[in-house]
Amino acid sequence: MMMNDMPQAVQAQEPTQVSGRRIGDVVLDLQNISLSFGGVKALTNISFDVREHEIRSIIGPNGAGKSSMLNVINGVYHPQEGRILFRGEERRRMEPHMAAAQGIARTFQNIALFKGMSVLDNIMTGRNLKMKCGLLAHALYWGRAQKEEIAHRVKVEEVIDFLEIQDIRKTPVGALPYGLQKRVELGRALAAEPNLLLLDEPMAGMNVEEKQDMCRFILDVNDQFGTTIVLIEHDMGVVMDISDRVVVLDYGKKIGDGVPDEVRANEDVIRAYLGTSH
Amino acid sequence: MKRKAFALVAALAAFGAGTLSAPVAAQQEGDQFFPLLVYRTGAYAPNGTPWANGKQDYVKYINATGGINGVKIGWEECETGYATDKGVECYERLKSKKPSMIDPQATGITFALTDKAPVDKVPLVTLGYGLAASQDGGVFKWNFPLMGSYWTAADALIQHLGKKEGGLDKLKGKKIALVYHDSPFGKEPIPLLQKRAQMHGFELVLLPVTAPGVEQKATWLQVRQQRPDYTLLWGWGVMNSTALKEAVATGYPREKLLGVWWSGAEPDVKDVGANAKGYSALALNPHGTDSVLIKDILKKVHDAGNGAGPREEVGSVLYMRGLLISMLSVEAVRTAQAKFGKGKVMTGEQVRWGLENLNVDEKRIGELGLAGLIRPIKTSCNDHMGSTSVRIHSWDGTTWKMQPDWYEADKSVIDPLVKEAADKYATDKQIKRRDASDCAA
Amino acid sequence: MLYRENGQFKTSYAADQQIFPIAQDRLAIGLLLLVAFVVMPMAGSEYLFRAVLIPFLILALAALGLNILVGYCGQISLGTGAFMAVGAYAAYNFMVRIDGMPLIGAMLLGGLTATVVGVLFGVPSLRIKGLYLAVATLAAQFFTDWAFLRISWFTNNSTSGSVSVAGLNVFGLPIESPVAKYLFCLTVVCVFALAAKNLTRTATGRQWMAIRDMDVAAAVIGIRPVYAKLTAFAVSSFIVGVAGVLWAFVHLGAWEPAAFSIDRSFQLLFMVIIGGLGSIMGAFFGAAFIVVLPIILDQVPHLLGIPLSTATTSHLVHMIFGALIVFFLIAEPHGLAKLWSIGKQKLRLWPFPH
Amino acid sequence: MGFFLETLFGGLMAGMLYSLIALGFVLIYKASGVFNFAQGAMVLFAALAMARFAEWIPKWLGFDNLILANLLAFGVAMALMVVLAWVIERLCLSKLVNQEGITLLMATLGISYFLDGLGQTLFGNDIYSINVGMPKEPAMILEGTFQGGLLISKEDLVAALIAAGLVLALALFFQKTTTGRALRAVADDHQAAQSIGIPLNRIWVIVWSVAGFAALVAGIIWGSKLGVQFSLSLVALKALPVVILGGLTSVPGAILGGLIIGVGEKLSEIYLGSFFGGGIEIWFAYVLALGFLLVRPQGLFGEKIIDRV
Repeated sequence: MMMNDMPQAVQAQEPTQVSGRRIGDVVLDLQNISLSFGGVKALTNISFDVREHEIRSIIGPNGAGKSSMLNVINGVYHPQEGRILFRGEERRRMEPHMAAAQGIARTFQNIALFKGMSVLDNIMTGRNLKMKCGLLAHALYWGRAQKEEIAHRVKVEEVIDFLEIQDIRKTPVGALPYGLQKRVELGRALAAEPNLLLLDEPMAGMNVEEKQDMCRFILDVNDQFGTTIVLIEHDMGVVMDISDRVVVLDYGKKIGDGVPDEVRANEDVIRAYLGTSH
Repeated sequence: MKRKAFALVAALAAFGAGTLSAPVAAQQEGDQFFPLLVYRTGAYAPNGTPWANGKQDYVKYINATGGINGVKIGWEECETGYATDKGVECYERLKSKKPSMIDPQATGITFALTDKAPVDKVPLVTLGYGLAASQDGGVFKWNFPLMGSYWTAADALIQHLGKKEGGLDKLKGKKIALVYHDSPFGKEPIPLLQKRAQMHGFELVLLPVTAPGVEQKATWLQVRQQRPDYTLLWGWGVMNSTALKEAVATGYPREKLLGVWWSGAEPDVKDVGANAKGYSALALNPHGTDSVLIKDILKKVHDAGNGAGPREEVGSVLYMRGLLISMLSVEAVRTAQAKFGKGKVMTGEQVRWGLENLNVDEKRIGELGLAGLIRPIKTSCNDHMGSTSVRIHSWDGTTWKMQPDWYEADKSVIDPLVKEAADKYATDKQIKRRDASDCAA
Repeated sequence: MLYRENGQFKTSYAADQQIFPIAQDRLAIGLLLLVAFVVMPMAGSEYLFRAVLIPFLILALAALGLNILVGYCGQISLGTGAFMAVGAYAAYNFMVRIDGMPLIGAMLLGGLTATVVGVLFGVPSLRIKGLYLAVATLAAQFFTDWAFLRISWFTNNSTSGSVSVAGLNVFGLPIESPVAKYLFCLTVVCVFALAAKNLTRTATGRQWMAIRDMDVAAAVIGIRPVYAKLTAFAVSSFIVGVAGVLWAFVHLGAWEPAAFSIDRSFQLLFMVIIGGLGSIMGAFFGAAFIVVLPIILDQVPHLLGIPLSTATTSHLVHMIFGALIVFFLIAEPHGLAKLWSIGKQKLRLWPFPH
Repeated sequence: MGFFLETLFGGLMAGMLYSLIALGFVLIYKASGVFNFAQGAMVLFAALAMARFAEWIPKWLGFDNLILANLLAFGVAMALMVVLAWVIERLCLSKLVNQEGITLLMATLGISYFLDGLGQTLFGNDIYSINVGMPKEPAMILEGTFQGGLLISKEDLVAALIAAGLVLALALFFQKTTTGRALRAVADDHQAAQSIGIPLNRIWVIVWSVAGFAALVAGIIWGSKLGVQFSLSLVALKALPVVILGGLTSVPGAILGGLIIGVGEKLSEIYLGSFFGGGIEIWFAYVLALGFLLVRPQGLFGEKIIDRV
């Protein structure tokens, strides 16, 4: 992730050239967010927005507060200061499942799949919010409950086809290689049909081919479903390739924000990256 | 490792199939079968073991002296650990061998078996324990709480206190505490004590102790706070010795502490020793090795190397109680044989008749080798207890010293309570009271 | 060679979502049910029913309930005995206080009461995790032990605190003989096992498992931890409560709180873990292991003609039992059900190991 | 007032003993992440060994000296506990490394069954006594201040003092010695501890031996009070609310938790018990601990659990 190898990557492809896609209004507006754990500041006075249909990346060195930022967006952490506006409405303190109910899905830096379940079941959990049958119907598994299960299974199979993981659908996720687990996790998030998708380092630890596959899936999701994506990624080439706009964090502070070219030219960003690279 | 596990599971399964389909048959054809439910393990083992040994030794003694009119006794022990479900399992296991009767050796198991026994036609002998109401043979056809129940015990204790004070009326205004095992066993005496409290105007303080009873600090602090004139101890197993130790630690005079017959044996005081001096308890049965019977058992069973337990234990309080249970069961078989045919194996139903028509008079007691040590026992259709006679013995620091006075439960107090409880049971269970013709049969 | 799924193609999602997608499995379970419902009642001895099969079935049911909580939802409970007791005593009270209350009605109401109490004691699980929760559930155990001893209303003012029931019947059919009792328990167990299986293979079960495997991630995809945990407590306590009713009414007939002591709670937890966490079948394996093994071990010296005293046998049984538990935990921490599925997997490939 | 003080005092005495048993739990949990349900069985086993060897050794060697007999029996019993720790590590724990907490918990339950059986097979199942010369009669103090005086059980006092001394010694051992620090290192991170050259196996044997030592002392004190027999293994149940109240990983938590539970249950039994019909102390301790956990899920001094995603 040296800054000096980025220009080549950029020359290879223009970043905002994804076809048939219209960047819309601001859907998520974060204003002056500050978060601390027992006196240790994780985020300080951060503001940025996310527009509909765009791919918005958050970058920064380790410990910059990127994951904390995602955790704030979907309600895992509650910032001590600042306002969050989602679709123009100010959001009260909310729990993660409420964020999910509003159409926010995410993947995790360290894979957070349900290890004891199969690929199919993991992705089925993504449909949870859309399933309406109650406990008793499930216990009987007759009529409506069975129809519902099958209807959602159809949807999940679409996701499975999309991600090309048909042959592993009955495999317990714990037995899968890392790259596939990441893909299944993306599948689980996609199954929820989110309108805002938060991806926390979806390509970490992958080889080149796997990265290319993952890039393709992300772009396809954004393209085909119009899903807004907030992405944390270390691979600068990828970030600069696929992002519409980039936010740069360092030590919990925002040091840069803008389209990839702008960010690349930002003095603070260069300094921060040089300071931490080898 | 996995393969080993597989092999083990397979072996166990195969073995299991074998054992479950072919229950154990230890006794010989033509024996009168005595199932012996015992507990030699668990929290109550120290008390259960001598009891179990007594039961077993008497059976062996009878076999050594030619059986019951020539009929040998087959027996098999089954360990219950004082747990009800284990007890039920034992009962079911031994039931197929046509038991003569069964002594569950635990109040909880007795409750569980009370419903099953009439169906399977197995009499329950619960000497000195069990359901107090089951004295009423009109309702409890198959239960035999021989020689006493918790109500007769409580009654005898109150009579004893009255005697100490110089008359039952002197109990007025006194405070009597009951420190009891918090279980059906410990709660049974409460209705009788409440009735007596009402009659004589003493105050009854109830202090439950959570089973098994190793934690009694708070209980005895309360005793110290309330300063009762007398404290009745209704414990079993480790609860007894703990209670005595706490009484010592809180300085409660042991002379004012009186136990039921399940709280007055050697294991209860052994570990407290001289500190328990002055403590008294009911003595349902005699103890010691002086009787003709015990000398004979030592000779014919223990000297022959057949003793169930150590020789020193023979003659101890709980050993003797177990012995009496087997003895009365044997007497019931003998009684039944007199009616249904000498030298034959009696069925459960016939033994039940024998238990209901027991008549162990002074002469018979002499023949049994216990002359002067127990009172006559005579049961009938209505009275399945046969005797309520009981004495008191006191711990002098090294041994239990028997006191001379005999107490009998006051029929006018006990009988209405028994009748009421038995009737309630009959209503709950939709049982009809037996009529005269059923009694005669 | 016989155990193959080659050639069995699923043409619909419904077919793929069956409980037993493999034909041989369906045949096997059909045979098992046939044996259980038809052959056993004709061939079994009274001892087998009363001392082995009935307790096995009832405890398997309780273990099934516990497995939903521990195995599927990951919430450890050491208070299972308490919920059995609540079911039993509640059903008893419905029986004696409401005239003409049918057994099935009392059983379900007993289960519902256990549900309410279970949910109440499940509330701490929203804040406490793991071993802390396990020990906290002991509060339920000791509290109910005490309440059923001390509050005489629960025992219909029985002087001794022991209660009993008689004259059980279902739709006019008496449940008195061992065979009738066995068939009744078997039916109840089959119904609940099916319902539990259904729950665990649908959205509800997935929510439980998601909470178990990673609760934060589960919340992020929209699973409400409160709902998932409390439904697990509710369903689990309901089944456990019903098992309590059966244990008290059908197996014991008369009981006191000691029938549902802490030992029972441990025993059930053993069953679930030895049998296999998160497996319906595991509950049955576990119950078989824990109920039947001591009975067998007890009789071994007798069978072999070794003159061991009752006490020694009992101590040896304790030792062997404890050692076997450790052995199985080492050999297969995921329980007998896992061992079973490994075995099946091997059988599928047999005789070609690759 | 006098009675209140007596109750308070009684509670503190009992609490000190709970602390001692709780300490056994905490030590093992800290160093090996195992919630050791076998602690109660170890108390019974140790006490049985102590009681029986004190009886047998003078017989075998033909002398008659109570103190010597007790000392020798203590040595033999302790050696037995070390062997036990070694066997448990060898045959059980070393094979269960990296298993989940619940599996380890179950394994210790298995161990406890085994020990119950083994102890009673080897040593018998009657009531045995341990006589280490504890005073039995109570003492009255401050008779001038309170009417009837304050009753202090000398036996409890001695027991509590021994327990306090031991608790203190173990706390110091944990905080000050190299081995103690190594034990804590293991608790914090198994791999890190191994990488700086602490052999995990030996640590486990040591920590189980220390827990065995705590069990032996607890067994002697309780055994001398109650007599040695099966029920001793149940006293461990009394220590569970203490452990959750104090926090699974905290030595001071075990001490303070023990005192709080001891005092709490005695006071509740005496001052609240009568409203409920008595016998409430057993659940009161648990409910107290549970209520406390709802406010502070990690216990008094436990380490706070933060979810990381």
